[in-house]
Amino acid sequence: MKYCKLCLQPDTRPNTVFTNEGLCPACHYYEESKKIDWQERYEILLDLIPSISRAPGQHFDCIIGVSGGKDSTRQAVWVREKLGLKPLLVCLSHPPQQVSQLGVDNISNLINMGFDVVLSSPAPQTWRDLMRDSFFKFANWARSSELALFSSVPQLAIRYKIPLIFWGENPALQIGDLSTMGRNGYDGNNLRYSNTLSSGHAWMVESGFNLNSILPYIYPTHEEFDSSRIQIVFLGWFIGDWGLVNNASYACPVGLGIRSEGPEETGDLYGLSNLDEDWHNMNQMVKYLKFGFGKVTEYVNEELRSGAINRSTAIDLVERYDGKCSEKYIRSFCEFIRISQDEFWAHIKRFMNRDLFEIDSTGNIQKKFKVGVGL
Amino acid sequence: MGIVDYGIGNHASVMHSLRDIGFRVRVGSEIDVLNDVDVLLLPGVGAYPTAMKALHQHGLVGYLQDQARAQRPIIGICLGMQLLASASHELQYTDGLDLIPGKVVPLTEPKWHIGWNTIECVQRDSLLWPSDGQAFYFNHSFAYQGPPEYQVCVSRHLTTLSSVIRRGKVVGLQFHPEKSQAAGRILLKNVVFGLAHA
Amino acid sequence: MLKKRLVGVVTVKDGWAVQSFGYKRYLPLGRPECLIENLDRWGADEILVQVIDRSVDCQIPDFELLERIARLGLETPLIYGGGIRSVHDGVRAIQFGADRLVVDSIAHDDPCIVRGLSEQLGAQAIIAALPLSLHSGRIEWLDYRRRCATPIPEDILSLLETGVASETLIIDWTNEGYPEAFQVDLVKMFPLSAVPLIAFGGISASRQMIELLSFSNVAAIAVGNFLSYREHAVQEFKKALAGMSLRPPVYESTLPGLTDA
Amino acid sequence: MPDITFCKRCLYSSVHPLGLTFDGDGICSGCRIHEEKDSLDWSSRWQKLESVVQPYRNRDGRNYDCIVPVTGSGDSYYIVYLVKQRLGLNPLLVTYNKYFNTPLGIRNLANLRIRFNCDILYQNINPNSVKKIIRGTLRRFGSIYWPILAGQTVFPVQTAVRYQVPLIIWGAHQGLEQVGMFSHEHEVEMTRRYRKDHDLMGAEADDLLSIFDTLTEEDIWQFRYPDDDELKSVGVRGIYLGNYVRWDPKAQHEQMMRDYDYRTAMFSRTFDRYDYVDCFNYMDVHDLLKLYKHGYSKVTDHATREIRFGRLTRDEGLALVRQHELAPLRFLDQFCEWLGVTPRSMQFLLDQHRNRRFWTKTEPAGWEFRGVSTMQDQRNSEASGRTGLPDIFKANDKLEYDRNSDYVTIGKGWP
Repeated sequence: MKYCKLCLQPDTRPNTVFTNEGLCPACHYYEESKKIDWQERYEILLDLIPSISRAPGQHFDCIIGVSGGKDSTRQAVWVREKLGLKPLLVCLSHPPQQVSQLGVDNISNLINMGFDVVLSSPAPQTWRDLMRDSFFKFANWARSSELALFSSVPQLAIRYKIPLIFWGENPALQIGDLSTMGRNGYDGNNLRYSNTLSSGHAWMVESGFNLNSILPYIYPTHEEFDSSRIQIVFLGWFIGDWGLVNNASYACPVGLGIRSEGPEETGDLYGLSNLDEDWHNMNQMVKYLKFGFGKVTEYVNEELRSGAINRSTAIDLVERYDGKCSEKYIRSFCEFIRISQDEFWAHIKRFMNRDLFEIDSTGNIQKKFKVGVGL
Repeated sequence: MGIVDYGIGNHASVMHSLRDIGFRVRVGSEIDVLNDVDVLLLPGVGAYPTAMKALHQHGLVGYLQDQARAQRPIIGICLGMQLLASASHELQYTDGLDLIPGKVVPLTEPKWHIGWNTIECVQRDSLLWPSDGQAFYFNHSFAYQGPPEYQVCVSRHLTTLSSVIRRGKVVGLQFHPEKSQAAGRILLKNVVFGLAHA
Repeated sequence: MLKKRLVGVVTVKDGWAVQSFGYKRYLPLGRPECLIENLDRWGADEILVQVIDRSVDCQIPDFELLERIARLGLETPLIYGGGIRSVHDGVRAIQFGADRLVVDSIAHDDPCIVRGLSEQLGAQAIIAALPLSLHSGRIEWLDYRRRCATPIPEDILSLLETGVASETLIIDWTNEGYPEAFQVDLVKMFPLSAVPLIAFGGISASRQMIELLSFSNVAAIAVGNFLSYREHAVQEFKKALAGMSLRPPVYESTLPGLTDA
Repeated sequence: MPDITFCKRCLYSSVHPLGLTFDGDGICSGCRIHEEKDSLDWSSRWQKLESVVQPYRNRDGRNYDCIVPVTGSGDSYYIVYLVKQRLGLNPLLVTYNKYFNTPLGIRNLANLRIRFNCDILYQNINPNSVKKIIRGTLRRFGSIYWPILAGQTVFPVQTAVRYQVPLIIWGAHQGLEQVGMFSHEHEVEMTRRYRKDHDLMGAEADDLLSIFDTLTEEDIWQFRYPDDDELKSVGVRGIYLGNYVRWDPKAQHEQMMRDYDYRTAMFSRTFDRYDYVDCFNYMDVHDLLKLYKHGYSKVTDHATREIRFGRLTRDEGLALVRQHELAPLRFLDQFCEWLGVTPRSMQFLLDQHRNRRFWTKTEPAGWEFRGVSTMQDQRNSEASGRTGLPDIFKANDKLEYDRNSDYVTIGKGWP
């Protein structure tokens, strides 16, 4: 297990390759991005806009997938007020049992800011059963919901005849998921190959769900993309100050609400992420147990790159809070997918990375590595 | 577009049709109003003698004849088309505007032409060609007869009768394009644009 | 060549568009202008607006309604019927935007008015309405105001023979509004074979229309109630009448660039 | 003004905005058509419904079988129950966000989605356009509900075209149920004409545009009905369950309360506690406008319905109408604040639509109500006593549910 020279990113994330100077892809991108001429990129975007043709009778220029969180709120406002375009916002909403009050308030905030929003929400029981299957098959309950989230935007773009989709960050650049690299930095049409989507919906059919009950989870095919001339553009490529803290600092002044719990409960340093439901925090803990890094690592990595904090403070924060998840989220999750907490932990431990973690005599999980050093 | 108003019949349908297509429309019988438009239109409601009397009263007969000579586009619809001819036998013999030589005679067998009938272009005319074979709404019991050179389209109803006549920039339509739905809209647009930009 | 026609009928009573059943039972439908505008969009070949409470209590034609219709800027020929008592009434109705007129009780009460109208406006603008029924094999005419059925009066037949009216509207009034009820014998046994007919009353199925349109003297089919139950009712009928020389069905598209050639 | 004819059996009169006809015995078309509910063979009508929906069952599993418009109240539970449990269809639910949502309505819709396990699509038109439209339709038609009626009646049709799911399934046909506009056997279907004529008071989206107003195409385009050629290419068709099922809203709501935990609430302006619990304004300022314009309000519709079902006598119905129809509004302030209009200015705007036939100005600043109920004769007076009136509707919750009475734009709705 090796750490990035500049930040605290371990080399355990799938589809990522460190540079030979020992920099993780995100740091490499950050170093490279210092040389980017953002004005030139902005002009590329301005040149792109006139080519946007509205289908006859259609008055939207583009579609933006939103959860009501910091990234989407920032994007929506920037596209409307900076680029002068008229976006249709699309929100794939968790079922009533899972969506948080903060989440629905943030979507309401977007609507009351004058955006047109289509909110789609899949059948709650099917959603829960898929979550359960996803949890037991991938130890990641969100594999099915992520598929619905990623599919909802192109599905609606095709049905509403709005070919231009704005997406947030390019996973290939910002977080090192190289499989989604398109023709250039902002082409997002290979998003279908990102690791969250790569498993597709075949496993759902195999575990007994017939097609017409999982329609929201089916990502449109290449042919459907091409016949509707769909083009996904990563806005992250054009916005130089894109980041966790920055996006929140743009979104909060226009009404975004953030979490009030501290990192010891959420494993989220400032409570800026996963605003629309609680169980992603628990998922971060599972990710931590698989790969040895969680949400706090992501925060400190950003701040290490921008020099906002030094390495020792960062290591201390990661040591103290990374992978933390309050027991109340685990209880509510287990209640929702109807399993006992023992079953939960038994399953998690099966997916735990034995090289990085071990179970001590009292049954608790201890990490075997030292943050910033490795094993 | 200027609709020549000879005081009888309402022009709502023609006006709506023209405005739907995108033209600006003025209605009037005063020369200064009619001078201010690109294309003049003679609407199609009422009896021949009363219409000619009204045109005379407003001093429009001479005016229209001058405009025709000056290659001003003029379109006549149904009765308006018949007014373009030299004379008509409707009710009593009446002299027309004589912009297109020929006369208007009562239909005999059958005595009227009512309903949707197709038009066949007998001359290559770019304004009318796109409407060849389309159906339009006819509602008349008198018809134009004149030299074949002015006959652009005909329609068959036991006999053959002139559905479109043209001489220079003066065009006569025996049917009602403003009552012929999409086909009428298309033809009216082609004819007006064609005349105004020719 | 001349097309046969499908005429949409809007029956108006006390200012309301209504469904009418056998000239005596009515159900409310809505605003006459809304039904008329809808038939225009659907591409009916003609729209017949019949105002039925005028003839009974001798009021004048509903010029106010005609004016409201004119403001819609219709692209479909409009036929008006109801309350035409004089040549002046008829001419005014045309000036208010009607293309043709239906005369009903006046044809019997005062035929010379019908002749006057025909001279003023041309026979093509005049349609004579005959509410008929079959009694033991004989055709009877309904005197609407005195509510009794008698053989068709000779004066009406002779009036029609002179070609004063371009077409005759045969109304099977007892079957009006009832499905597949129109009695074809009213057309087969109609005394004047040369007079073009419009069949109306109880025509709900394309099978009936095909049979009726195959008669050379049937120029048009008129439908009222049965256009109010489905979207695109006119187009659906026209689709089923593909071979019968009617104008093809039209489905409006408001997108720019599609309508002009 | 021609004088008003009153139905001998129910409380409707010839001023009903949907139109009403009377037969020789003075019985209205609504009551006559209502008689079909006890004369038709409903089992064979159900088989007819089965045959109508059969060709729309999606075979390759690639799409939904039908589109079902829903809200947090109305007959949504019973409609989805029939579509999913009894017909076994796989529906896509669609709903237009009216923004005047009560927490109880949010809860009911969330509970509906969970209980029946359906995918759903919410349309949220940007509130700036919605408010601009309401300011215009309030001025022109005395209606604050135009965009909601327009959205609820067009979003399902637009979705049918976009998702290429041709069949839309509605509950009962309002024209048939209230004024007997059609017989059940006419099996009337959804038409653009009925929507414009009755739901939208004769004005479609484009009719709102005028050279004297500031509304733009950008504000109204989302309320336009799909073009005829789009409807034809997909084969869109809207059917009404009320033509095939004996429609009895009160009984249906009670079944849904029992089996699927549909929640209901009290109103001041009507005795019915089952319908319109999802909106702060339908039974409030919207209902007051109805009273101003037509001289009667929703409580008369409810009374007429219950009289026809035989659960109320005509006199009991009339007494209930008189007890409720002048009840004060509870939520006008929220609406004023939401629309950005001062209460005094709002009253001025509302007063423009008082129909002088039913309202006379009294000095110094009052109005005398001489609406339809005041013209009805009370046959026997003892039924009009306030106490003895039947209380046949049960409320098991309140509009505010678990919060205060602020509008909810998008809500959680659970637990």
